[in-house]
Amino acid sequence: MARAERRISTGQAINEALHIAMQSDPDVILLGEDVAGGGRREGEDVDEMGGVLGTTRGLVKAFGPERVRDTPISEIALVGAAVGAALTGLRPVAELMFIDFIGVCLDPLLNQAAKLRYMFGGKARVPLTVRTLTGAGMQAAAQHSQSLYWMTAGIPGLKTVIPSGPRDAKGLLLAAIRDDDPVIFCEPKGILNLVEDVPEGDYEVPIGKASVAREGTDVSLVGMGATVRLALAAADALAKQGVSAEVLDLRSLAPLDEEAILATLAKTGSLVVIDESTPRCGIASDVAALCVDRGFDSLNAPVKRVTAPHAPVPFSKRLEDAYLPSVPRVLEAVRELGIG
Amino acid sequence: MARAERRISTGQAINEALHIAMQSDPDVILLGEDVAGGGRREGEDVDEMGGVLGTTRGLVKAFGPERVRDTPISEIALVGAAVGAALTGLRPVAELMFIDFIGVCLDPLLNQAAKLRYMFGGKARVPLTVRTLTGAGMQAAAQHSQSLYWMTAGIPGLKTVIPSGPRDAKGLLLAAIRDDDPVIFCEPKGILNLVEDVPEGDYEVPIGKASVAREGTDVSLVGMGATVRLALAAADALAKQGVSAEVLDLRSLAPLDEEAILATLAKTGSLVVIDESTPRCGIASDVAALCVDRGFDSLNAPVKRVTAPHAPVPFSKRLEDAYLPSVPRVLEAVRELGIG
Amino acid sequence: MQLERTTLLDAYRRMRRIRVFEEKLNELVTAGKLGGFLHLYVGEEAVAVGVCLQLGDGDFVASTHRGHGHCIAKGVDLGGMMAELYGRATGLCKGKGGSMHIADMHKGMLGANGIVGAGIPLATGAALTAKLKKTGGVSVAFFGDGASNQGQFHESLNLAAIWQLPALYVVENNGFGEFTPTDFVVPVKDIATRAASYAMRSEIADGMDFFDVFEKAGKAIEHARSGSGPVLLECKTYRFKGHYVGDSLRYRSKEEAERWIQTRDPIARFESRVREARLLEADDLRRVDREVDEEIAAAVAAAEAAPFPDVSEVTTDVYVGEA
Amino acid sequence: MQLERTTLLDAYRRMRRIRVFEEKLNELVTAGKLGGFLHLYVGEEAVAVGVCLQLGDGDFVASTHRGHGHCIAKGVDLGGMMAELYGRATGLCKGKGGSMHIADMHKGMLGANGIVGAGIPLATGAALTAKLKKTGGVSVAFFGDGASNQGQFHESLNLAAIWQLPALYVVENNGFGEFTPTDFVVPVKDIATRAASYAMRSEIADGMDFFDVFEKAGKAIEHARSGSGPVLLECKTYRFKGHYVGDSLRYRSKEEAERWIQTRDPIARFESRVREARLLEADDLRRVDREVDEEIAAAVAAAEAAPFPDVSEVTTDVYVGEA
Ligand SMILES: Cc1ncc(C[n+]2csc(CCOP(=O)(O)OP(=O)(O)O)c2C)c(N)n1
Ligand SMILES: Cc1ncc(C[n+]2csc(CCOP(=O)(O)OP(=O)(O)O)c2C)c(N)n1
Ligand SMILES: [Mg+2]
Ligand SMILES: [Mg+2]
Repeated sequence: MARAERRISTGQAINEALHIAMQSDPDVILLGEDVAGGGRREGEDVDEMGGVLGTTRGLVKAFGPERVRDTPISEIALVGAAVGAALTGLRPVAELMFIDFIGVCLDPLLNQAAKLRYMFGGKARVPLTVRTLTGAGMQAAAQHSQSLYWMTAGIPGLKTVIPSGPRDAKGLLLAAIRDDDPVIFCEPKGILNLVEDVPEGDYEVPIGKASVAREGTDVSLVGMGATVRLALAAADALAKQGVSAEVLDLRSLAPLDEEAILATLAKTGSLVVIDESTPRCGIASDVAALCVDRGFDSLNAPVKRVTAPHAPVPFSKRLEDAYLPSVPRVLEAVRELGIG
Repeated sequence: MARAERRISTGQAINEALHIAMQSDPDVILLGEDVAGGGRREGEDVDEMGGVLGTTRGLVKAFGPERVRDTPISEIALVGAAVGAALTGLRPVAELMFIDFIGVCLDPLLNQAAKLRYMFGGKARVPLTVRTLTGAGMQAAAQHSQSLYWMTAGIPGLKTVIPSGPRDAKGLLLAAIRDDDPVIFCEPKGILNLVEDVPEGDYEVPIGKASVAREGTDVSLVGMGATVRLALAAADALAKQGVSAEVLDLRSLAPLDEEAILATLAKTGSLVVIDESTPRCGIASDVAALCVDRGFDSLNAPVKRVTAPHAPVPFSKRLEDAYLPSVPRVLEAVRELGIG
Repeated sequence: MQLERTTLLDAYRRMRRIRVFEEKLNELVTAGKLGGFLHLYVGEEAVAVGVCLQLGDGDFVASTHRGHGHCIAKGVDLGGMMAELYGRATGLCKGKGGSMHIADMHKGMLGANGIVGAGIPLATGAALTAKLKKTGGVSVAFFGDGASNQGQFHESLNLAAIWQLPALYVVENNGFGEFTPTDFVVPVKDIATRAASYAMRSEIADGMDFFDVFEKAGKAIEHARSGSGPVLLECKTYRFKGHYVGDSLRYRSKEEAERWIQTRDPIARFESRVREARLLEADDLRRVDREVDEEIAAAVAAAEAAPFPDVSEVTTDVYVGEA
Repeated sequence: MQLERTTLLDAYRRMRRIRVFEEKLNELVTAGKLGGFLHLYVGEEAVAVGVCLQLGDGDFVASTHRGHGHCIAKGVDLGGMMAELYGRATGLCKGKGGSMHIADMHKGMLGANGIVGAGIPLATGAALTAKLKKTGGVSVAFFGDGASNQGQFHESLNLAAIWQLPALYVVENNGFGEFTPTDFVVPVKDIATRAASYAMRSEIADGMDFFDVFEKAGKAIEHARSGSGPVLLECKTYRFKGHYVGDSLRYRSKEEAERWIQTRDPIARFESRVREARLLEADDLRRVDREVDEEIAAAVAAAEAAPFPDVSEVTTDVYVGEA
């Protein structure tokens, strides 16, 4: 269905999705550190901050401090309470400011949200959404730049999604909030200010479905979040060399759209996966492992992984730039496949 | 060098390694919940428990309560304090009773121990060892049976090792304690009572080196911890079918011994990796991804992963047995490779 | 405080259920009939019953690894519990959860929990639900003295205090955390004093005296329900058995244990109290005893006759829309 | 309390260094010359200096995201700090750490920390080292009012209390955690009262008055050093700048900020106090001002002239025996 569209940023798209979700369901609440911002109390009329990056601005004015709650700096209590609230009838959207902070609140995700339904024999549901910033590029250094979505993607019982731009961000967040299972919604720093046409109104992007961002026949470039743009840029460069690259945007890291990955591999016979996270136990390995198992007969070449190195994220711009996947490194990987 | 050997269990081997480490280095201390057991105070002469499974019994008697410290049930403080102590000159061995509890103490590992050296430009070291129980099979259910070593193996700056029996347990633990980097030492529940010949005295098993547990030519079975025995049992069964299977015991999950994996793959051309952990973002995927990248030219068949399903660990014995990798499932995987 | 005869009988019945149910479990594990880790509540019955007797199905309870008592006190079906411990398909959790994860959402029982302290934020979140949905419900977190040293305790109580949630935090101070005496790891005499860090109201009750727990929990529940904010209630109690079934108990003196068991047994004290006051007769109590024995025997028989879950169950119930 | 002239000059110099260093950073970031998140300590100088002036290189300090002041007060080299913030190879951390991770093990500075509350257990562990190695050292954790709502605060203070560690916990209560007023998330008037949960000694100091901090920190350090156990010291202070450079400050009133800046500036108060008491002359202070200005200017010049780290540095220093 065609809808009116206008150009807005990923941050604005997320804000819009939150407005729509709260409008359409009174059980949806927001909680997190400074999600209102300014410790707004009933009555007071602070010009609130709406989170460190202003993503949640306007929501407390629209829905009030009962539904948009600033919390203490107590992640394990705020995430744990969100799990308890979800278990008992609310549909909370908790904000974990940076995914790096999962170190102080993993248990409610790992051992509670992810497992309660299973441990209770299917007699419970935990419709929780956790919004969290991921990725490097802002010189935020080793503790504010990680792409730890592999940790949540690896936990059975959780779902993890990551948009590559405003349009998917809005639809995926609406789908995540309405999903009856706990969903980790990643907000890659690198795309928050990216602007594109976004439909107005209410729509969902299905969780578990990847999307072909560009059609191609010679090689498959698989990306997620911020690396999708990288893959598209690499595809442009390859086109100039006469190489036709297909770009797949995973969108959903768990569940992983295995059929879409196998389909593009079957089409091109060779695949490069690009992930800004570190190399061990990550999404890139899962994609490669899938290719060498169910996709074996389609493989004409090695599967290359272009990721960050096995190291923390450095502060110095010079080092951070070298740390992150780049178009040259993607082209290099494609060359290693004997293509282009 | 030949040494006197005698048959002891993995638990006893670990206890022996701790005695030797504390004897040979006054900076080595133990801390954890009930590692002494009985909240032993100076003076008192409690017949201490030595941990929930008695693994650390006798240590507080030998080295005193200053060096063998019972802690409150405060994992993030005890692990965080161990990091601070390691950073300032001690060589602490912290016990995280079950790796499942990493949910309440991930930060000191993820954002402190793993990153301090790097963030400080190489001007610090964190000689910390964390001993922790892993694995299922005791009907301990979803929160006491996980094999979460993939989480620590995926974190740059940490090392993660897992023995498959008493001999390696002793040598790996001594190497871990003396390593100047933080090491997670996994104690798979399934092998704690396994008995074999163990050398007396002081010896180390190098971290980062896998070992060939059985030579073979037709297919490679890669295991770790408790799944090594499974692989050996499968190899016996395959031998009866005239299939010669090589068994590789990873021993070190991070760093991963890539050369050893590539060597066995080059020898057999086909590989099955067996991991009792869940399938996403795990060691099995890393091994498969390595094979389809650097090992591509050796590959004659798909790489199969025999793991637990993408689900929490169930309580009922019937379900737990079905949940875990088994010899029949390994044989099935080998058959799928068109071997045997 | 004068209690109805029916209330007293109900209280006695629930305490007896816990006692007999767990003595039975002890027997079954020792006989090798049950697997897994079992943490028995025997000796602490007055706490769970004194609190839960004043809760309805619309009120929530988050429990611990030592959860059978809270479940039974909250009215969870004994048959479903026993079948769960046997790992049968008819168990409350289809055999998937076991002792440390028994739950019954219909009864507001948000589950036992294998992670020390993890039930505290869950109960806190449930209290937020009650507040925002204006159900008039309260949410209770039971946890041990050892759990009061967990960060989740600190963060959750602070959150409940600033949000004035209808929550009750019941710390069951049984003198030990596993094998470690409480005074070795908690530097204050009363854990209740920790409520002051959150300007939270607190109370201390004799956890071996049903009537004292009932009275103080009643006031606390009333306080929370009326919107006046959360309360921390410390119940001084003692576990008659080991930390888990099989515990050698080397770390505590037999004399100490015997003293508690002989002189402070909450069920024996309840009986003498109600009989001296002529509130209940021996016959009333013995009838309850017989009924409870039959219930438990029936639960065991049914569990042993029940089928094991089908292996296909291993991968179901991971997601609502099975992904 | 009568302080040596040299001590007073040292105190003034350290406070001025922090002030001028950070005013400079503010300028550089605004001019787009520095990247990353910078959290300025301006206004809180008396706390870091009042405490650190009484510590030696053998004493440890674990800091926060707002760590420049603690580093400078602890004697960390300004040039190395400035180069680090510029991401140069000559930085204290070779440009790998940046503002939130500046450290100098030789000075006992265990690092700024980007994780709120994470420095508290680190300092606690360092105190354990001091105790077991009998170095006579003490370990200090600086952290904010917001951090006192973290589980790491609760667990660490309890651990230090039962182990009687030589640790000092300094909570810098500056009235805000990011954009949220402290009283909105901390239900008690004084965070110092939380020490009672651990039977720990506590003190409250005027964090805008160097002399008050110096006196109370001195007693606390003496207490910890002598083996009498840890202390929680709350310093009431105020951050003159935003939470980070670039903060719009919409969430707090200009009047409030102006009042603090005009009437409570710790450096101005220090000057009037020492001059009224004729402990130091204007000339002494102005000389220090000039010297500090030169130091900072030199640090900036050196940093801007320094090389960036080689890209090969991206993968070094991950492991000691580079694995
Ligand atoms: C986070 C965490 N740490 C440790 C354990 C292991 N453990 C299980 S019960 C227990 C003791 C709990 O003591 P307390 O809170 O006093 O409860 P009690 O057993 O006395 O009822 C411990 C340490 C756990 N399950 N979870
Ligand atoms: C665990 C964690 N949660 C949240 C943040 C984001 N954050 C950085 S500073 C800060 C405020 C800290 O407040 P306070 O402890 O009072 O210190 P102050 O900034 O006032 O000096 C927050 C929430 C973080 N860095 N770490
Ligand atoms: Mg206890
Ligand atoms: Mg503050």
